Amino acid sequence: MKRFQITTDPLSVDDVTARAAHPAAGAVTTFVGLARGETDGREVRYLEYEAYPDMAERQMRQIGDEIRDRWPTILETAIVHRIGRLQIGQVIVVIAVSSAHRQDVFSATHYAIDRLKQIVPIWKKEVFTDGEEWRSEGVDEQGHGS
Amino acid sequence: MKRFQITTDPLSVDDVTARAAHPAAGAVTTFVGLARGETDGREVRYLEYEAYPDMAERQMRQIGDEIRDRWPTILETAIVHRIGRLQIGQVIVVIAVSSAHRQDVFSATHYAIDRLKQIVPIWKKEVFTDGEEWRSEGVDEQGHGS
Amino acid sequence: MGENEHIRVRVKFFAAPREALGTDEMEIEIPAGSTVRDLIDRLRREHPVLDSYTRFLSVAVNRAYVGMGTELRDGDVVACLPPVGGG
Amino acid sequence: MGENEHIRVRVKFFAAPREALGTDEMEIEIPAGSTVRDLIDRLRREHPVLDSYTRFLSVAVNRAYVGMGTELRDGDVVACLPPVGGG
Repeated sequence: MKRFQITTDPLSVDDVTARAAHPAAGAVTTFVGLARGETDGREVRYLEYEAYPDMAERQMRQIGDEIRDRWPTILETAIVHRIGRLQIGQVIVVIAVSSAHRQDVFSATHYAIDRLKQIVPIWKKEVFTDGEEWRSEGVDEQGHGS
Repeated sequence: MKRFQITTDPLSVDDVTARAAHPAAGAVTTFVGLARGETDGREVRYLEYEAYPDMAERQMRQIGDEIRDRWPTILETAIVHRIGRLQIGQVIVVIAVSSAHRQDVFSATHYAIDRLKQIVPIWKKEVFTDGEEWRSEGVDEQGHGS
Repeated sequence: MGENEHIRVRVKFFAAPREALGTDEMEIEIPAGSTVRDLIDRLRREHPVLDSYTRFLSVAVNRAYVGMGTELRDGDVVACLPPVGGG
Repeated sequence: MGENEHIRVRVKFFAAPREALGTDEMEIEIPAGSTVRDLIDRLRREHPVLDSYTRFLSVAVNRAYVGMGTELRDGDVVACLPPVGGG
Protein backbone atom coordinates (compact mmCIF):
# COMPACT_ATOMS: atom_id res chain seq x y z
CA MET A 1 0.00 0.00 0.00
CA LYS A 2 1.64 3.24 -1.14
CA ARG A 3 1.56 6.12 1.31
CA PHE A 4 1.64 8.70 -1.50
CA GLN A 5 -0.35 7.95 -4.61
CA ILE A 6 -2.09 9.40 -7.65
CA THR A 7 -4.97 7.19 -8.75
CA THR A 8 -7.98 7.12 -11.04
CA ASP A 9 -9.89 4.91 -8.56
CA PRO A 10 -12.54 6.17 -6.12
CA LEU A 11 -11.06 7.07 -2.74
CA SER A 12 -11.92 5.73 0.70
CA VAL A 13 -11.13 7.64 3.88
CA ASP A 14 -10.77 4.37 5.78
CA ASP A 15 -8.24 3.14 3.22
CA VAL A 16 -6.06 6.25 3.49
CA THR A 17 -6.37 6.24 7.29
CA ALA A 18 -5.01 2.68 7.20
CA ARG A 19 -2.07 3.85 5.06
CA ALA A 20 -1.03 6.19 7.91
CA ALA A 21 -1.26 3.36 10.44
CA HIS A 22 1.47 2.94 13.06
CA PRO A 23 1.60 0.64 16.10
CA ALA A 24 1.97 3.64 18.45
CA ALA A 25 -0.78 5.75 16.82
CA GLY A 26 -3.61 6.97 19.06
CA ALA A 27 -4.89 9.81 16.89
CA VAL A 28 -5.33 10.25 13.15
CA THR A 29 -6.62 13.39 11.48
CA THR A 30 -7.81 13.29 7.90
CA PHE A 31 -8.59 15.98 5.38
CA VAL A 32 -11.12 15.05 2.72
CA GLY A 33 -11.51 17.30 -0.33
CA LEU A 34 -14.84 17.01 -2.16
CA ALA A 35 -15.86 18.12 -5.68
CA ARG A 36 -18.07 21.20 -5.26
CA GLY A 37 -20.96 21.91 -7.60
CA GLU A 38 -20.48 25.65 -7.63
CA THR A 39 -17.71 28.21 -8.17
CA ASP A 40 -18.30 31.93 -7.80
CA GLY A 41 -22.02 31.34 -8.24
CA ARG A 42 -21.53 29.35 -11.46
CA GLU A 43 -22.83 25.79 -11.63
CA VAL A 44 -20.11 23.20 -12.17
CA ARG A 45 -21.18 20.03 -14.06
CA TYR A 46 -18.10 17.99 -13.23
CA LEU A 47 -14.34 18.30 -12.68
CA GLU A 48 -11.39 16.93 -14.62
CA TYR A 49 -8.13 16.42 -12.73
CA GLU A 50 -4.79 15.87 -14.40
CA ALA A 51 -1.40 15.18 -12.80
CA TYR A 52 2.23 14.57 -13.52
CA PRO A 53 1.99 11.37 -11.49
CA ASP A 54 5.65 10.49 -10.90
CA MET A 55 6.53 13.99 -9.81
CA ALA A 56 3.29 14.45 -7.85
CA GLU A 57 3.98 11.36 -5.74
CA ARG A 58 7.53 12.56 -5.18
CA GLN A 59 6.27 16.00 -4.07
CA MET A 60 3.69 14.44 -1.74
CA ARG A 61 6.46 12.36 -0.19
CA GLN A 62 8.39 15.59 0.33
CA ILE A 63 5.40 17.04 2.19
CA GLY A 64 5.52 13.98 4.45
CA ASP A 65 9.22 14.67 5.11
CA GLU A 66 8.55 18.36 5.82
CA ILE A 67 5.86 17.38 8.33
CA ARG A 68 8.20 15.05 10.14
CA ASP A 69 10.80 17.83 10.34
CA ARG A 70 8.30 20.35 11.69
CA TRP A 71 6.36 18.09 14.05
CA PRO A 72 8.58 15.28 15.38
CA THR A 73 5.53 13.79 17.15
CA ILE A 74 3.95 12.86 13.82
CA LEU A 75 4.32 9.15 13.05
CA GLU A 76 3.07 8.78 9.46
CA THR A 77 1.55 10.84 6.65
CA ALA A 78 -0.43 9.41 3.71
CA ILE A 79 -1.80 11.37 0.74
CA VAL A 80 -3.89 9.91 -2.07
CA HIS A 81 -5.19 12.17 -4.85
CA ARG A 82 -7.65 11.06 -7.51
CA ILE A 83 -7.40 12.20 -11.14
CA GLY A 84 -9.67 11.90 -14.16
CA ARG A 85 -13.32 12.92 -14.24
CA LEU A 86 -14.90 13.61 -10.83
CA GLN A 87 -18.60 14.03 -10.30
CA ILE A 88 -19.92 16.59 -7.82
CA GLY A 89 -19.72 15.28 -4.25
CA GLN A 90 -17.00 12.74 -5.01
CA VAL A 91 -13.77 12.63 -3.01
CA ILE A 92 -10.82 14.34 -4.73
CA VAL A 93 -8.10 13.92 -2.13
CA VAL A 94 -7.61 12.30 1.26
CA ILE A 95 -4.75 13.18 3.60
CA ALA A 96 -4.18 11.23 6.82
CA VAL A 97 -1.70 12.11 9.58
CA SER A 98 -1.09 9.90 12.61
CA SER A 99 0.44 10.53 16.01
CA ALA A 100 0.45 8.98 19.47
CA HIS A 101 -1.64 11.88 20.83
CA ARG A 102 -3.80 14.54 19.24
CA GLN A 103 -1.75 17.67 19.88
CA ASP A 104 -0.06 18.18 16.50
CA VAL A 105 -2.20 16.22 14.03
CA PHE A 106 -4.49 19.14 13.17
CA SER A 107 -1.67 21.59 12.37
CA ALA A 108 0.18 18.95 10.38
CA THR A 109 -2.87 18.00 8.30
CA HIS A 110 -3.67 21.65 7.64
CA TYR A 111 -0.07 22.17 6.53
CA ALA A 112 -0.28 19.13 4.23
CA ILE A 113 -3.29 20.39 2.26
CA ASP A 114 -1.86 23.92 2.02
CA ARG A 115 1.42 22.55 0.69
CA LEU A 116 -0.33 20.16 -1.69
CA LYS A 117 -2.04 23.15 -3.29
CA GLN A 118 1.36 24.87 -3.66
CA ILE A 119 3.89 22.30 -4.81
CA VAL A 120 2.18 19.17 -6.16
CA PRO A 121 1.77 19.10 -9.97
CA ILE A 122 -1.97 18.47 -10.22
CA TRP A 123 -4.41 20.55 -12.27
CA LYS A 124 -8.15 21.02 -12.06
CA LYS A 125 -10.52 21.86 -14.87
CA GLU A 126 -14.02 22.97 -14.01
CA VAL A 127 -16.56 22.05 -16.65
CA PHE A 128 -19.65 24.29 -16.73
CA THR A 129 -22.80 23.96 -18.79
CA ASP A 130 -21.41 26.72 -21.04
CA GLY A 131 -17.65 26.26 -21.04
CA GLU A 132 -14.69 25.09 -19.03
CA GLU A 133 -11.79 26.57 -17.12
CA TRP A 134 -8.47 25.42 -15.63
CA ARG A 135 -8.31 26.56 -12.02
CA SER A 136 -5.51 27.28 -9.62
CA GLU A 137 -5.85 28.86 -6.20
CA GLY A 138 -5.23 32.55 -6.77
CA VAL A 139 -4.40 32.35 -10.47
CA ASP A 140 -6.95 32.02 -13.26
CA GLU A 141 -6.68 30.32 -16.65
CA GLN A 142 -4.69 33.08 -18.31
CA GLY A 143 -2.24 33.12 -15.45
CA HIS A 144 -3.42 36.41 -13.96
CA GLY A 145 -3.40 36.54 -10.19
CA SER A 146 -6.83 37.01 -8.62
CA MET B 1 -28.34 8.08 9.92
CA LYS B 2 -27.77 9.81 13.26
CA ARG B 3 -25.21 12.58 13.32
CA PHE B 4 -24.43 11.97 17.01
CA GLN B 5 -24.34 8.39 18.18
CA ILE B 6 -23.04 5.97 20.80
CA THR B 7 -22.68 2.48 19.35
CA THR B 8 -21.20 -0.95 20.09
CA ASP B 9 -20.53 -1.52 16.36
CA PRO B 10 -17.13 -1.09 14.68
CA LEU B 11 -16.67 2.42 13.25
CA SER B 12 -15.92 3.47 9.69
CA VAL B 13 -14.37 6.85 8.89
CA ASP B 14 -16.17 6.87 5.53
CA ASP B 15 -19.50 6.31 7.28
CA VAL B 16 -19.02 9.20 9.70
CA THR B 17 -17.73 11.44 6.90
CA ALA B 18 -20.99 10.70 5.06
CA ARG B 19 -22.98 11.69 8.16
CA ALA B 20 -21.44 15.19 7.92
CA ALA B 21 -22.37 15.45 4.22
CA HIS B 22 -23.84 18.68 2.88
CA PRO B 23 -24.53 19.70 -0.75
CA ALA B 24 -22.24 22.73 -0.39
CA ALA B 25 -19.38 20.87 1.33
CA GLY B 26 -15.95 21.05 -0.28
CA ALA B 27 -13.84 20.08 2.75
CA VAL B 28 -14.28 17.59 5.56
CA THR B 29 -11.85 17.07 8.40
CA THR B 30 -12.06 13.98 10.55
CA PHE B 31 -10.51 13.05 13.86
CA VAL B 32 -10.02 9.33 14.44
CA GLY B 33 -9.19 8.11 17.96
CA LEU B 34 -7.49 4.70 18.15
CA ALA B 35 -7.04 2.29 21.05
CA ARG B 36 -3.39 2.49 22.10
CA GLY B 37 -1.49 -0.53 23.41
CA GLU B 38 0.51 1.38 25.98
CA THR B 39 -0.02 3.91 28.78
CA ASP B 40 2.87 5.40 30.74
CA GLY B 41 5.04 2.50 29.62
CA ARG B 42 2.54 -0.12 30.80
CA GLU B 43 1.18 -2.61 28.26
CA VAL B 44 -2.58 -2.36 27.74
CA ARG B 45 -4.34 -5.63 26.76
CA TYR B 46 -7.63 -4.02 25.71
CA LEU B 47 -10.00 -1.16 26.61
CA GLU B 48 -13.53 -1.13 27.95
CA TYR B 49 -15.67 1.92 27.20
CA GLU B 50 -18.89 2.72 28.99
CA ALA B 51 -21.32 5.60 28.35
CA TYR B 52 -24.54 7.17 29.52
CA PRO B 53 -25.80 6.93 25.94
CA ASP B 54 -28.84 9.26 26.00
CA MET B 55 -26.95 12.03 27.70
CA ALA B 56 -23.76 11.42 25.68
CA GLU B 57 -25.63 11.87 22.39
CA ARG B 58 -27.26 15.00 23.75
CA GLN B 59 -23.87 16.41 24.82
CA MET B 60 -22.36 15.59 21.43
CA ARG B 61 -25.22 17.43 19.77
CA GLN B 62 -24.42 20.40 22.01
CA ILE B 63 -20.82 20.31 20.78
CA GLY B 64 -22.21 20.52 17.23
CA ASP B 65 -24.26 23.59 18.25
CA GLU B 66 -21.23 25.21 19.91
CA ILE B 67 -19.20 24.69 16.74
CA ARG B 68 -21.86 26.33 14.60
CA ASP B 69 -21.91 29.31 16.98
CA ARG B 70 -18.13 29.69 16.92
CA TRP B 71 -17.50 28.99 13.24
CA PRO B 72 -20.49 30.02 11.11
CA THR B 73 -18.74 28.57 8.03
CA ILE B 74 -19.14 25.03 9.38
CA LEU B 75 -21.98 23.16 7.67
CA GLU B 76 -22.32 19.91 9.63
CA THR B 77 -20.71 18.06 12.53
CA ALA B 78 -21.02 14.31 13.15
CA ILE B 79 -19.64 12.38 16.14
CA VAL B 80 -19.84 8.61 16.62
CA HIS B 81 -18.26 6.98 19.68
CA ARG B 82 -17.94 3.26 20.18
CA ILE B 83 -18.41 1.58 23.56
CA GLY B 84 -17.82 -1.93 24.90
CA ARG B 85 -14.58 -3.84 24.54
CA LEU B 86 -12.03 -2.36 22.12
CA GLN B 87 -8.94 -4.19 20.95
CA ILE B 88 -5.66 -2.33 20.46
CA GLY B 89 -5.65 -0.47 17.12
CA GLN B 90 -9.44 -0.34 16.82
CA VAL B 91 -11.26 2.94 16.23
CA ILE B 92 -12.79 4.46 19.40
CA VAL B 93 -14.30 7.65 18.04
CA VAL B 94 -14.72 9.43 14.72
CA ILE B 95 -15.54 13.13 14.43
CA ALA B 96 -16.29 14.69 11.03
CA VAL B 97 -16.75 18.41 10.32
CA SER B 98 -17.73 19.78 6.92
CA SER B 99 -17.47 23.21 5.33
CA ALA B 100 -17.48 24.76 1.86
CA HIS B 101 -13.77 25.57 2.17
CA ARG B 102 -10.98 24.33 4.40
CA GLN B 103 -10.29 27.39 6.51
CA ASP B 104 -12.13 26.52 9.74
CA VAL B 105 -12.51 22.74 9.64
CA PHE B 106 -9.27 22.02 11.47
CA SER B 107 -9.96 24.34 14.41
CA ALA B 108 -13.54 23.10 14.67
CA THR B 109 -12.54 19.43 14.69
CA HIS B 110 -9.84 20.09 17.27
CA TYR B 111 -12.42 21.88 19.40
CA ALA B 112 -14.82 18.94 19.05
CA ILE B 113 -12.41 16.32 20.41
CA ASP B 114 -11.28 18.62 23.25
CA ARG B 115 -14.90 19.24 24.25
CA LEU B 116 -15.81 15.58 23.93
CA LYS B 117 -13.14 14.76 26.50
CA GLN B 118 -14.60 17.42 28.83
CA ILE B 119 -18.37 17.17 28.71
CA VAL B 120 -19.50 13.85 27.18
CA PRO B 121 -20.33 11.12 29.75
CA ILE B 122 -18.11 8.32 28.47
CA TRP B 123 -15.61 6.37 30.56
CA LYS B 124 -12.55 4.33 29.67
CA LYS B 125 -11.12 1.38 31.54
CA GLU B 126 -7.63 0.22 30.63
CA VAL B 127 -7.12 -3.50 31.20
CA PHE B 128 -3.52 -4.51 31.84
CA THR B 129 -2.04 -7.95 32.22
CA ASP B 130 -1.90 -7.33 35.98
CA GLY B 131 -4.90 -5.16 36.75
CA GLU B 132 -7.23 -2.52 35.39
CA GLU B 133 -7.85 1.20 35.80
CA TRP B 134 -10.56 3.75 34.93
CA ARG B 135 -8.92 6.66 33.13
CA SER B 136 -9.81 10.28 32.71
CA GLU B 137 -7.58 12.93 31.18
CA GLY B 138 -5.80 14.49 34.14
CA VAL B 139 -7.59 12.58 36.90
CA ASP B 140 -6.78 9.02 37.96
CA GLU B 141 -9.03 6.28 39.33
CA GLN B 142 -9.26 7.66 42.84
CA GLY B 143 -10.15 11.06 41.49
CA HIS B 144 -6.82 12.69 42.28
CA GLY B 145 -5.59 15.19 39.70
CA SER B 146 -2.37 14.22 37.95
CA MET C 1 -46.37 19.98 49.90
CA GLY C 2 -46.53 18.97 53.56
CA GLU C 3 -43.46 18.55 55.75
CA ASN C 4 -43.51 14.77 55.62
CA GLU C 5 -44.01 14.41 51.91
CA HIS C 6 -41.46 12.40 49.99
CA ILE C 7 -40.40 12.11 46.37
CA ARG C 8 -38.81 9.21 44.52
CA VAL C 9 -35.82 9.62 42.24
CA ARG C 10 -33.88 7.16 40.11
CA VAL C 11 -30.09 7.27 40.63
CA LYS C 12 -27.68 5.99 37.97
CA PHE C 13 -24.05 4.99 38.48
CA PHE C 14 -21.24 4.56 35.98
CA ALA C 15 -17.66 3.33 35.74
CA ALA C 16 -15.62 3.06 38.97
CA PRO C 17 -18.42 3.96 41.46
CA ARG C 18 -20.80 1.61 39.63
CA GLU C 19 -18.30 -1.23 40.04
CA ALA C 20 -17.61 -0.36 43.69
CA LEU C 21 -21.32 -0.29 44.43
CA GLY C 22 -22.13 -3.40 42.41
CA THR C 23 -25.19 -1.82 40.80
CA ASP C 24 -25.87 0.67 38.03
CA GLU C 25 -29.18 2.03 39.29
CA MET C 26 -31.30 2.45 42.41
CA GLU C 27 -34.62 4.02 43.38
CA ILE C 28 -34.45 6.31 46.40
CA GLU C 29 -37.15 8.02 48.43
CA ILE C 30 -36.09 11.40 49.79
CA PRO C 31 -37.91 14.26 51.53
CA ALA C 32 -39.56 16.76 49.18
CA GLY C 33 -37.32 19.82 48.84
CA SER C 34 -34.08 17.81 48.90
CA THR C 35 -31.22 19.08 46.80
CA VAL C 36 -28.65 17.14 44.81
CA ARG C 37 -26.22 17.69 47.70
CA ASP C 38 -28.70 16.17 50.16
CA LEU C 39 -29.00 13.12 47.94
CA ILE C 40 -25.24 12.69 47.53
CA ASP C 41 -24.73 13.03 51.32
CA ARG C 42 -27.36 10.39 51.93
CA LEU C 43 -25.73 8.05 49.39
CA ARG C 44 -22.33 8.50 51.07
CA ARG C 45 -23.77 7.68 54.47
CA GLU C 46 -25.57 4.59 53.26
CA HIS C 47 -22.80 3.42 50.92
CA PRO C 48 -19.41 4.38 52.42
CA VAL C 49 -17.74 2.69 49.44
CA LEU C 50 -18.80 5.73 47.37
CA ASP C 51 -16.83 8.08 49.58
CA SER C 52 -13.60 8.07 47.56
CA TYR C 53 -15.46 8.90 44.35
CA THR C 54 -17.59 11.81 45.43
CA ARG C 55 -14.85 14.46 45.44
CA PHE C 56 -14.75 14.76 41.65
CA LEU C 57 -18.31 13.68 40.97
CA SER C 58 -20.47 15.66 38.57
CA VAL C 59 -24.22 15.24 38.62
CA ALA C 60 -26.78 15.30 35.82
CA VAL C 61 -30.52 15.49 36.31
CA ASN C 62 -32.59 14.26 33.39
CA ARG C 63 -29.48 14.19 31.18
CA ALA C 64 -28.26 17.73 31.86
CA TYR C 65 -25.41 18.76 34.18
CA VAL C 66 -26.70 20.56 37.32
CA GLY C 67 -25.18 22.22 40.37
CA MET C 68 -25.21 20.65 43.83
CA GLY C 69 -27.87 23.11 45.05
CA THR C 70 -30.47 22.01 42.49
CA GLU C 71 -33.74 20.92 44.10
CA LEU C 72 -34.92 17.50 43.03
CA ARG C 73 -38.42 16.67 41.85
CA ASP C 74 -40.41 13.46 41.89
CA GLY C 75 -39.42 11.17 39.03
CA ASP C 76 -36.08 12.83 38.33
CA VAL C 77 -33.29 10.69 36.90
CA VAL C 78 -30.10 11.60 38.75
CA ALA C 79 -26.81 10.46 37.22
CA CYS C 80 -23.60 10.33 39.30
CA LEU C 81 -20.82 11.02 36.81
CA PRO C 82 -17.16 10.41 37.67
CA PRO C 83 -14.58 12.31 35.59
CA VAL C 84 -15.21 11.43 31.95
CA GLY C 85 -12.65 9.81 29.70
CA GLY C 86 -14.05 9.52 26.20
CA GLY C 87 -12.10 9.73 22.97
CA MET D 1 31.76 19.35 -25.96
CA GLY D 2 32.31 21.15 -29.24
CA GLU D 3 30.49 24.32 -30.19
CA ASN D 4 28.12 22.58 -32.56
CA GLU D 5 27.19 19.72 -30.30
CA HIS D 6 23.54 19.21 -29.53
CA ILE D 7 21.57 17.44 -26.85
CA ARG D 8 18.07 16.01 -26.95
CA VAL D 9 15.52 16.62 -24.22
CA ARG D 10 11.96 15.41 -23.75
CA VAL D 11 9.45 18.20 -22.97
CA LYS D 12 6.15 17.47 -21.21
CA PHE D 13 3.04 19.68 -21.20
CA PHE D 14 0.03 19.66 -18.89
CA ALA D 15 -3.40 21.23 -18.48
CA ALA D 16 -4.11 24.48 -20.40
CA PRO D 17 -0.83 24.70 -22.39
CA ARG D 18 -1.12 20.99 -23.26
CA GLU D 19 -4.59 21.60 -24.66
CA ALA D 20 -3.50 24.76 -26.51
CA LEU D 21 -0.59 22.91 -28.03
CA GLY D 22 -2.53 19.76 -28.82
CA THR D 23 0.20 17.46 -27.54
CA ASP D 24 1.51 16.35 -24.16
CA GLU D 25 5.09 15.65 -25.11
CA MET D 26 7.78 16.49 -27.69
CA GLU D 27 11.44 15.69 -28.30
CA ILE D 28 13.61 18.72 -28.92
CA GLU D 29 17.22 19.06 -30.01
CA ILE D 30 19.00 22.07 -28.53
CA PRO D 31 22.60 23.25 -28.44
CA ALA D 32 24.69 21.81 -25.64
CA GLY D 33 24.93 24.33 -22.80
CA SER D 34 21.34 25.54 -23.26
CA THR D 35 19.49 26.56 -20.12
CA VAL D 36 15.85 26.07 -19.22
CA ARG D 37 15.27 29.71 -20.24
CA ASP D 38 16.79 29.05 -23.68
CA LEU D 39 14.46 26.12 -24.14
CA ILE D 40 11.35 28.04 -23.05
CA ASP D 41 12.24 30.96 -25.37
CA ARG D 42 12.66 28.54 -28.25
CA LEU D 43 9.28 26.91 -27.50
CA ARG D 44 7.59 30.33 -27.41
CA ARG D 45 9.05 31.25 -30.79
CA GLU D 46 8.06 27.98 -32.42
CA HIS D 47 4.66 27.74 -30.70
CA PRO D 48 3.26 31.26 -30.19
CA VAL D 49 0.15 29.67 -28.69
CA LEU D 50 2.24 29.00 -25.57
CA ASP D 51 2.93 32.69 -25.08
CA SER D 52 0.04 33.46 -22.74
CA TYR D 53 0.99 30.56 -20.43
CA THR D 54 4.68 31.18 -19.94
CA ARG D 55 4.40 34.07 -17.48
CA PHE D 56 3.45 31.83 -14.56
CA LEU D 57 5.12 28.67 -15.77
CA SER D 58 7.25 26.62 -13.40
CA VAL D 59 9.70 24.10 -14.77
CA ALA D 60 10.79 20.71 -13.46
CA VAL D 61 13.74 18.74 -14.74
CA ASN D 62 13.64 15.02 -14.03
CA ARG D 63 10.70 15.54 -11.63
CA ALA D 64 12.28 18.30 -9.50
CA TYR D 65 11.53 22.04 -9.70
CA VAL D 66 14.47 24.00 -11.14
CA GLY D 67 15.31 27.64 -11.82
CA MET D 68 15.32 29.16 -15.32
CA GLY D 69 19.12 29.32 -15.35
CA THR D 70 19.60 25.57 -14.97
CA GLU D 71 21.71 24.04 -17.72
CA LEU D 72 20.10 21.12 -19.49
CA ARG D 73 21.75 17.79 -20.17
CA ASP D 74 21.18 15.18 -22.81
CA GLY D 75 18.20 12.96 -21.97
CA ASP D 76 16.64 15.36 -19.47
CA VAL D 77 12.87 15.28 -19.03
CA VAL D 78 11.68 18.88 -18.85
CA ALA D 79 8.13 19.49 -17.57
CA CYS D 80 6.33 22.78 -18.24
CA LEU D 81 4.07 23.26 -15.21
CA PRO D 82 1.29 25.87 -15.20
CA PRO D 83 0.04 27.01 -11.75
CA VAL D 84 -1.08 23.87 -9.90
CA GLY D 85 -4.62 23.36 -8.61
CA GLY D 86 -4.79 20.10 -6.69
CA GLY D 87 -6.96 19.36 -3.70
